Amino acid sequence: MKVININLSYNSDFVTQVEEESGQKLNNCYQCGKCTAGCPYTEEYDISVSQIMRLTQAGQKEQVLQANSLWLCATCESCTARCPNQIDVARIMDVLRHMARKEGYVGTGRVKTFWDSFLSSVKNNGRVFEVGLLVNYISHTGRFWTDIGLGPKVLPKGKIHFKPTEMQGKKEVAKIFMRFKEESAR
Amino acid sequence: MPVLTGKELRIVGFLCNWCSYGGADTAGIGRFNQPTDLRIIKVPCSGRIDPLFVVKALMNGADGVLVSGCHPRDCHYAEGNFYARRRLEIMHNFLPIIGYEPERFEYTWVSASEGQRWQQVVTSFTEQIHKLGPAPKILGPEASDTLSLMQAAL
Amino acid sequence: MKVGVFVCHCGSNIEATVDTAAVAAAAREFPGVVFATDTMYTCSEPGQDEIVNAIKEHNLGGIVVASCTPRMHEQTFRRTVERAGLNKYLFEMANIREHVSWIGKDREANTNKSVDLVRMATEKLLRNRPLYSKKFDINKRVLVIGGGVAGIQAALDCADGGLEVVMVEKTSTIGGKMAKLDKTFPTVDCSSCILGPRMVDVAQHPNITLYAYSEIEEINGYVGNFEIKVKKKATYVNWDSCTGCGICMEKCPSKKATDYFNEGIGKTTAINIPFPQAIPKKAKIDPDFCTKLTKGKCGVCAKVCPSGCIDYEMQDEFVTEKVGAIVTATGYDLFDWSVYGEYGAGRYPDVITGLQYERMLSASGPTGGHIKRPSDGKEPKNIVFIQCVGSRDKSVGRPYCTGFCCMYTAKQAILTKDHLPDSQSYVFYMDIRAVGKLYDEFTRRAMEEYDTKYIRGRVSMIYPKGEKLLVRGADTLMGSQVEVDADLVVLAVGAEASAGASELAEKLRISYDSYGFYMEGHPKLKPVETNTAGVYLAGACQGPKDIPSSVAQGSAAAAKVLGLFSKDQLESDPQVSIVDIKRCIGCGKCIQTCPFGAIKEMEFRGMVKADVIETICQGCGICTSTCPQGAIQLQHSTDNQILSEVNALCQF
Amino acid sequence: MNTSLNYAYYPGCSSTGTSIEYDMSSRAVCAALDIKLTDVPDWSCCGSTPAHTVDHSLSSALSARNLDQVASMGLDSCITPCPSCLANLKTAKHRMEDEGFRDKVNNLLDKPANTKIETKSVLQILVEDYGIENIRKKVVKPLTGLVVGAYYGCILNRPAELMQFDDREHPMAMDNIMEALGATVVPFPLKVECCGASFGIPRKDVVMRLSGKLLDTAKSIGAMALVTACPLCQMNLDMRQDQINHANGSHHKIPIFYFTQLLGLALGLTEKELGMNKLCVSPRTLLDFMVNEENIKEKAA
Repeated sequence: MKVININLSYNSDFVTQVEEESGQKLNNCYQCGKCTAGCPYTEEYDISVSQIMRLTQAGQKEQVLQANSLWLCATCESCTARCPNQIDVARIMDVLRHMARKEGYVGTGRVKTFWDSFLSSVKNNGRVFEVGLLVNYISHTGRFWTDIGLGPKVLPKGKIHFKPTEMQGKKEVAKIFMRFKEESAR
Repeated sequence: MPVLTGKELRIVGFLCNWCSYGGADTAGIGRFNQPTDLRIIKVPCSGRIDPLFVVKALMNGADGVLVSGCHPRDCHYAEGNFYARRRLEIMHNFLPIIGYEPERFEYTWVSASEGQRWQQVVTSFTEQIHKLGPAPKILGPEASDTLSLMQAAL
Repeated sequence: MKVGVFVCHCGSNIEATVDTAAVAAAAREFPGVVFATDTMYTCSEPGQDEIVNAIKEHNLGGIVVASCTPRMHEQTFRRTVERAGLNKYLFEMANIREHVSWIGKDREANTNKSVDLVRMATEKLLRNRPLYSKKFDINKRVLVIGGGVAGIQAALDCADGGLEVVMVEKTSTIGGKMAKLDKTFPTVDCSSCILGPRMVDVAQHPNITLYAYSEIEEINGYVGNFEIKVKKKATYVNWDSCTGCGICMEKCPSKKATDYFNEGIGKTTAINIPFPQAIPKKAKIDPDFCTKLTKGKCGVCAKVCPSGCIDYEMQDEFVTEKVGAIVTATGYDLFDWSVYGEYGAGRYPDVITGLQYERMLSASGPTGGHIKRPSDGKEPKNIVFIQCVGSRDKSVGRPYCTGFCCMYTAKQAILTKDHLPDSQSYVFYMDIRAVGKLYDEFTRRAMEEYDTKYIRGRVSMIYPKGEKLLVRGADTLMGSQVEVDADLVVLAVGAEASAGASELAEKLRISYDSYGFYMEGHPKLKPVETNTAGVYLAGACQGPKDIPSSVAQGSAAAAKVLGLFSKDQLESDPQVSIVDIKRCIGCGKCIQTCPFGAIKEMEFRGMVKADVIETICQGCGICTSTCPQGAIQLQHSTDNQILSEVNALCQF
Repeated sequence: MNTSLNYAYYPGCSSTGTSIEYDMSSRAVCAALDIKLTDVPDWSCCGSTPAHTVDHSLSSALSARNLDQVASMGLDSCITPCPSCLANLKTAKHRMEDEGFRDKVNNLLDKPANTKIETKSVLQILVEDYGIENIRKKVVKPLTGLVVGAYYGCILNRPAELMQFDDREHPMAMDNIMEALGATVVPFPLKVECCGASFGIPRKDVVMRLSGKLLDTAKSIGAMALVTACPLCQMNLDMRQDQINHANGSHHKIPIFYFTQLLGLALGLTEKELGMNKLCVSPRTLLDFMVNEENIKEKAA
């Protein structure tokens, strides 16, 4: 097991950045574990949310940003709702995810790819075009669509359209993404 | 020694011995940092505070006056803070007439246990006074007129 | 007046951020000051001697000490100047520690501020006059409010010390929370076995008058002479003749009354004696459930009562008691845990509080000492204890640690194994607070000998799963989420100030903190005193406490009262108002405003004048700021003295 | 209701596809209760979960555009059936009260957006503005014999400070509506547990586990059906119920209704209007059962 030198490995910039972007005070966490206790995704996590809080508190940047957990959090707010110290844990997870993205940690690739596909669908159509989203996702992950079985179930119900719904404002929406890209490029 | 020029303004505090004075002690024991402008005068009860003390303080060069007593219904002498409040309210309304911004005076409640609250009160009131800057000085005959006016009013 | 000034370093407490030598130097320039110096520890013996010598050497008429808050050492230094032959009111203090050196690090500003404070003190001192106390008689009876273990201890110690004691208890029996406990930690000895005899002593002690089912209506007066109005709530039973035979209870047809003593586990009868060992063992009727009182029908108890003491017409009654001191021992209440939706907020019958569990464990309890699930009466196998429910939790406004839950949970886990050898107990905890003689050893026993499974983490959710309750928590040491299938969940619910604590404090004129717990005189040196002379604290009303500490405080409070009463007369505080006859126009405004009725009219050469009754005046000075003539002045806080302080500060 | 209710309506993307029956039934129910809905003109995606996982300003920008569209209608509030849209629209409004953040977001938009728009869920306005007692009065076909559990999902009431609706741990809005419609409501212990949300595609296993647990619980308390108020929850529990059974070796056949569908049914609307035929787990037998029960009851009376 890795031995961590507490003072040398403490990344204070990281801690400050998380606190600023989340508006939360990390020292308010006393590690009671109630967030982990209530998190429906703990079973999927490689690092439990309370340990993510602890590692962040301790400024262990790499270990935190590498965590798959960041990509498996569904922002269900159980942690935030029940924290005895009123810390918005879900928001901290969000912020960590943003950082991971910027620093190029992909974590659980599939989830990120799905989210990207979702957003590109929004970018192209102004709204989510479910079939388009799926096609895009499958082509990016290159994996056989495990939901193929749903086809016969859903198709006849007229729930799935093969053309996106039209909207005029879709250029506006596309521009939002463009500007965001430029912004974050700076 | 005059107030550290530029750094401090003159702020006088009248504090009830039973609650707020203790609150200020509690803040000290807790090492809750505060601005240094305030000078505290201890009184046995906020009910002991004659509104003229406040007026005279301002006229003699105070830039702000802070009065702090016990929470309503928590007076060591049963009803002192109630009398204080009534009198000081009247005085407060008169301040503009004699040329002082009403914001130069504040009446608040702090109990002996509320060190942190005291820190907040002092800090925000000091900021408030620094925003206003030094108070206008009333000198000479004008001063005594003003005073007698207030005496009559209160 | 020749004034001497002493500026204290207080070690480095002041010196670190205040240039005390410079302050002393500046003081030497003040009018009246003939001697000024800085000293290491002014309150120490050498420090005090320095003052005494200076007074003699420079024949000083008054002393200013710039050091800590007067709440700390004003008395000390007043005694010092007295030793040197000065009147003790020819002394002033400047608080340059709590109000200066401890609240900022700017040495220049602090030094400058200290100089100002010393100037203020000096200017006031120059206007001080010698004051002399009057002696007044005291009433050597003591009122104890609350009949829990702390109150009982205080009452018995006072009574054994020869004092007359009046005890007022809100409920219909004394014993408090301790009477509800089955066993006590860390000795696991039977609670009622140790408390029971003490309760009986209270009942039988010739010096103790007990008002049970009574409350404090009004408190007037001051140390040595309080006047208490006690409200005896209507019991609908004549207690003088009630023998506590309990026949009324057997026969009462309305059996759905809330059983407060048993914490709502089970029900009781509308007319009831809370428990067999109750003191006094008298019946009372719960008017909300008695059909005679609600619907005018029934009257069974009146028929069966052998001593005919049922009185449906009974009204609340008021009695007045005169005492010289008051011990407040009003204890605590349990936090209302229903705010925890994730724990079911009371929707699940098999999630109960620790105190309810105690009643279940108790042989005299509603289940006869058998542990049963409230839902189906079955014996539980897996029992989960959850700690810190309403403790150390900002989100419910209870950030403080209750302090005794860790211990009673360990005790309950041990007792559970004794009652149900096949059972398994689990304890969800954050930290184990076991600071006390044999406490940690006790919690270790719960784990080592009784195989209680301690799990380090909070619980996030409890929900029913078939017949069981699924408890989902975390084990932060394993770093994982854990689940327990529980048959019964016991919440270690924290303590909060007892209901009505703040209202009582206002009657007593003592202060309380933001949670409603009473403020002691000094956190270290006056743990059972309050800032109101003659009013003392015992037990959990000052903050959550376990039994040993409550008992210790009960005795401590009693010792304080006995000390106070060791003299036949008390010295009045001479800081009282006096009237300048020449100036007084007899308008009577002061008489109207005085909260204590300490001012009366008197006749002086055919004119009406105000006159202060010195032993009644409490020195608030409301009269002084009311008087249009400035004729009535509160000594030691006169207009001149206060204005001199103002002028010392504000001079352009 | 004397005062007629009038709202801007934001359908949300899934209304055009997988949750079309939620949209249909919401519109039908509101019409039946004389609640006037006007679609937000040319609405776009709110950004949903993916956007705020990328960046808060991007997420808020996507929502802000829609809030601005509402403002352009001259209204100061709007409603949506979808909790995810609700959360995003509310969050955007809230966060944009901060000047710095607002500028950041406006920089991403064509023109600065007016975001002073209150968003509520269809459920909330039915309970708070229309009122359950008024709903009760409108019931013509009570849901006799139906034993139902109400499942709210994770974000309809959380975080409480933001959503300002119902209880965060133990919401009752749908329970109360169902009770008013004549159904027997069994308390559902996992009201606010997450169903797996948007992981259906990238991490199906997660949904299998979490939604599986919900279905098992529903069965254990004897619920014949569940009502939901969230497209994702409904999709995971309904569309994927077979997959779940397959993955967990269970044999559930629990119809998963949108609460608006059952509400519409009780108000006497047709199954077609309510898109009953669009549910994957067929409610047929259950619907017939209810009709039958009602007849028996009437005969008895």
